[in-house]
Amino acid sequence: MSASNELVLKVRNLKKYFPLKKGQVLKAVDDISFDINKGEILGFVGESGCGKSTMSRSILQLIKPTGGKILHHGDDLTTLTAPELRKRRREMQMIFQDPFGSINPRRSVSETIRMVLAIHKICTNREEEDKVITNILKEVGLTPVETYWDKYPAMMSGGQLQRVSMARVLVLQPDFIIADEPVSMLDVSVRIGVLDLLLKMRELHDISFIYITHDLATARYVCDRMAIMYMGRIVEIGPAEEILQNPQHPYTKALIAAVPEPNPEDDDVELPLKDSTSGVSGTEEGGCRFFPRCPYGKDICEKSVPDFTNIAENHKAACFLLGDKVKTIV
Amino acid sequence: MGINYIVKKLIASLLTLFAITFVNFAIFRLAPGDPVRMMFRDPRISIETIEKMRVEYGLDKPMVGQYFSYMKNLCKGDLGISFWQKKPVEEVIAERIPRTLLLIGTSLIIAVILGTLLGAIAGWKGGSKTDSAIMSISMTLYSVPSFAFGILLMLAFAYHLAIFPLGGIETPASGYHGFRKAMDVAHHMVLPAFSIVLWYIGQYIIITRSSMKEVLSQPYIMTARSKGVREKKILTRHALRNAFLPLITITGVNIAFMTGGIIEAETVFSWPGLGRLFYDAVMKRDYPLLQGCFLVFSVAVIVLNFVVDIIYGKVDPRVKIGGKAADA
Amino acid sequence: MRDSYKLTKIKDFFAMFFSHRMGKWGFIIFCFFIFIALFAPLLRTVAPDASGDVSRILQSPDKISWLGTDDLARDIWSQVIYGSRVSLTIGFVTAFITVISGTFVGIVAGFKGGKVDEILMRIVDFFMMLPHLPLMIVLAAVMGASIWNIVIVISIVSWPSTARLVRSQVLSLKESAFVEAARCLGAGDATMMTKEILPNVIPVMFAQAVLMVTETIYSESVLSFLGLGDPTKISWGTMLHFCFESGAMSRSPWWVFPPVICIVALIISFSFLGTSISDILTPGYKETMGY
Amino acid sequence: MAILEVKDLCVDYETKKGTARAVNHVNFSINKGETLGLIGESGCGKTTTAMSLLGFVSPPGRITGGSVIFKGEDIRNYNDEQMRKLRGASISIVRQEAQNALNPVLRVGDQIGEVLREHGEKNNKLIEERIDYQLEMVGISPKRKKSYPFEFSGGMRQRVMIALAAIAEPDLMILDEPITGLDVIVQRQLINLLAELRAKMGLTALLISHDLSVIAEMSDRVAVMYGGYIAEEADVVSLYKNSKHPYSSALIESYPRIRGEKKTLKSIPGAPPKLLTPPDGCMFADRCQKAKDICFKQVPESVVVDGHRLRCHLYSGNSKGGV
Repeated sequence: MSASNELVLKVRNLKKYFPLKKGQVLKAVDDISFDINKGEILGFVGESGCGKSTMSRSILQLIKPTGGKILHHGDDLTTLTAPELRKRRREMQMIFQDPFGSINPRRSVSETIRMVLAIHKICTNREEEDKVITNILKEVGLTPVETYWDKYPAMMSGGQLQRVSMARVLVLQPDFIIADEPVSMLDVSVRIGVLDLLLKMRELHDISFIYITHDLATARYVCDRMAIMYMGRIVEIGPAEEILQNPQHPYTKALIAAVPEPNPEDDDVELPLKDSTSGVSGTEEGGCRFFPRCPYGKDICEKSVPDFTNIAENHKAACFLLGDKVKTIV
Repeated sequence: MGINYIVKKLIASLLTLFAITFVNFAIFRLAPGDPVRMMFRDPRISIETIEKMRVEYGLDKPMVGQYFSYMKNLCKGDLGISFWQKKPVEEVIAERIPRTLLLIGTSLIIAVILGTLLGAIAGWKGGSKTDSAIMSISMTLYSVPSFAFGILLMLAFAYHLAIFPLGGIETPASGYHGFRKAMDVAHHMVLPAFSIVLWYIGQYIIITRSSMKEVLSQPYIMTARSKGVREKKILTRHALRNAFLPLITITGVNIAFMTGGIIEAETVFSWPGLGRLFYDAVMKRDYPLLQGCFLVFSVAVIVLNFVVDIIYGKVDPRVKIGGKAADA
Repeated sequence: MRDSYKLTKIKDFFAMFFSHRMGKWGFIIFCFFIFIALFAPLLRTVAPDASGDVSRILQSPDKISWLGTDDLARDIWSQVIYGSRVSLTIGFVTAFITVISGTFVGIVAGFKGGKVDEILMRIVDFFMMLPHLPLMIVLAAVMGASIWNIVIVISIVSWPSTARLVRSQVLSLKESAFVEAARCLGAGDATMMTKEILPNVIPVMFAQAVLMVTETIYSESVLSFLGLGDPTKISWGTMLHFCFESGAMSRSPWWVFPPVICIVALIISFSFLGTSISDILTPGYKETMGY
Repeated sequence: MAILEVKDLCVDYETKKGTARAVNHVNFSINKGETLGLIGESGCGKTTTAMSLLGFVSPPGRITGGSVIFKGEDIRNYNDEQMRKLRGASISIVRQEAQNALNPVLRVGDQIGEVLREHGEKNNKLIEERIDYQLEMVGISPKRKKSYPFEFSGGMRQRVMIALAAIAEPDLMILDEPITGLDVIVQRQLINLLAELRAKMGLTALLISHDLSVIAEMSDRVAVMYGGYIAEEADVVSLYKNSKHPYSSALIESYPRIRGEKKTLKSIPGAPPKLLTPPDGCMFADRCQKAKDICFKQVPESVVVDGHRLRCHLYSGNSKGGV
């Protein structure tokens, strides 16, 4: 697609641990590394609690990561001072899941965007602000602009509000946006509209996106590459179509099998999983986190953490039972 | 319920207790004006006498030293000498405690039982005529200070109808013993108890009602209805139990607030308990006694709060088992 | 468009308020007392603290003294009229102080979290554990009786409940996505607290302020009744105190009833106002009432 | 034989700003052993429809017309006690997993058994056996009946809700978004579980969802709801392959899939209508690509075309008799 080779974000060994009772730690994000090129959309797919939201908040420094580096155009965000970070925020933005909650209910559409302009002192006078707001509302498809100018969130639909979120972020001209489940709370009929807007923004402004979702189908629709997350780790990463057509990790396979299809003639699906009810890992340390549910698990899976194995160009998965290794272990 | 839970609550209570002793010390010493001067407002008292008093009460020493000797005495159970009664404060107070307990215990039991019942009915019949009637009455009751109830009750039932005595705890010099004495005390207690009940019941109804309404809006009530559970059973089995839980906590929080009602009622009816003692101490500017009373009230509140926490832990399975919901 | 939206919301609020029976009655009684307090100099017959003719001590109501006189032959009617000024002033001033300070602490504690929150909340918990009336009595006794000391005393005891309430609101607001969004958009702490969080706790502050007025009027009357009121200002509580102490209570109901009725009526009016406002602010009320 | 027949059901919400018709002359029936899928977006009236079947329409909402005929009797005429006896025993419901759908202070087993107790079963031993059996059926070990709801995960709680709804072997089970909000794999497990129950118990169900794929996997017939009325109703295969109503077609074309070739998807412009100020004509007209003049003026009548019952002016010419 339109992804170039200019690196926008480089994440290395990102970790976020939360202390639990009795000295235990919850490794919400555990050793995650990836790159994003300019204009690229990378999807992170996983179930609730897999750490995808914690990861995105760590990247944007909304919470402080426990370890690792986040390089944005070569500068490590974890070492920036608070004022530096606030300036840098212009370039890295986020779109939230809940359209009704993420916009202050006490501000109208134009006030919402004006507030952002004020924070970063983007315009010098009100006329200029009005012009910027008008343009951005047109760009995100909230036309005629006069209709929406003075509307309050309570008077708008989820799809429209998500466009306002988009507009408020785009006035800052960021080069990279994290979209955290941007359509999961929207009605089916307006989802594609918002996703199309996302794609259009990428085309127009060469913005890179991290698209966080639990939904493989919408991820397929917008992503160039996708990463499958399981309990704080990436288990498989690669080009979106490649992952869907040729999944390698047992968890990816289970996830794909689980997705219901809008096709009444489909056969019933058996899940390739060992334990049907438990989603909680028994192996805390050392082993593959998917081991307790994996139908193909071997001794080694319980003892050590699998490294990534390259499957094809840009496609790799973290499992002992893949590629060359399969022969040596099995 | 884990031992951890109890220990944690106990430590918190002890810390509060310690802080209260400090406040109790500080209020009387850091306040504007000279404590001894304030105790003896009579201008005829000579400077020398005041100086003597100051030495006697250890007020000439530096603050830190005063605090340590105060704490030392406190640990020994020594609360100082009451100016007014010329007796050790702890003795004066000890004599009053059972009478206050009798009065407050009786009124509290009546108020809680009646209040819960009426509040539950109001909440259950939310929006109906019964509800608004109970609510209007309880709002009114809640708004009337306990002393105002006391005065009105006294005017009506003691002065004009003369059914009940004007005040005190027993008929003076009656020489009653045993059952007759008990009946006499009960007779004296009716009006003060009633004024506390009236005052407290309003609050309790309001709290119970809102707790009830909150519970009734929960999805599990809908689940029970869709199971075809009888309305009566939804009330008793599903709603009341859950409505009681916050009620227990709120009762705990309210204990600090409740001390007010006792002082007011005991003052109006001259019930010789802690509340009346507190009032007399204020009137007589008897600071050691005032300090002692305040400490006792504070300790009582802490102890009761601790008890309430323990009860809560026993009743709520979420605390009892101490588990965390399994992850999805 | 924008103004009409805000206007509709305000209109809805008032429509709900006046169709709420308690709200309506609370408002009527409240207006009545405000009227009396404002026009006290015009409504009185004599100066409230002017001792009258010795022959008119404990005079029952007649043509000269509409509500009779007290043991110093002072006119009860005039005292009652002026008493409303004391109650309302103390009520409003204290409510203002406690709500502002409580909100400040609540927002800082809730927003900053961590150590700051821990320390502030410990203090709040401690204050809430102290027995309220005894603390007020002790403070008033030590500080001496004056109207401003009463305001201070009641404020010391009352601010923590507002702080706690506001903090819990702030905690849930802090979790809300629009606050996180504001941080993401580059807003600093000050902006977030004043522009994002504060406007959303104003309704709670408003409801709490009404509640605080109720509690203050209540507390003032109790303190004054116990003889800790400002001796230079006649309030309903001090009237009852003198009545009780003089031993003339049984003989002069005209001295007892007016202040009792006024205290109760004023407190009820605020309780009603408070209940109706918090009812209206309860999520879902608007929908069930069909607005 | 139709277990349930809903005829011309109307539910109105009366607000100070006017009346909103949440359910607008809705007609459908469910035969024994059949699952009818009711699909629609938020606010289309699907949940209100379900709740009115159980007599749970609370003010300011009110059923203003139509009849609900359950096993030959119009239950709209039932009194409170008759309705209570119906609920849980004859018609049960599983709703969207909410944190508090189960009473937090009662043991899970007791909450399941309560259904039988409240409908007259006195034999404790029998009840316990039934609870064990039912728990096993939904894939939970009977040993866990002594647990409290907070000790279960979201998926497990939903299994308990299913056990609870099925224990009295009701004639009709309403599944209102039964798997929404749960994880993909848990969703799949529940879909499989419900399919199993259907096979074992011969379940008759009304399945409500906003998710095309869930409806596709689990129902026999589908009714598409939009703006309070049923836009199209047909056999599931026919509807997905051959939808006739422009709204159904647009919905299906906007749905992303993970299998097969990647296609460009079309979004539906605009937003659903406001029920307080409904348009004069067809509810979908201002979002419809094929709308004609008449669509903006007149509410379309129900017509039957090739086994599809629809409300659309595009087909009013070749109607084969309205319903």
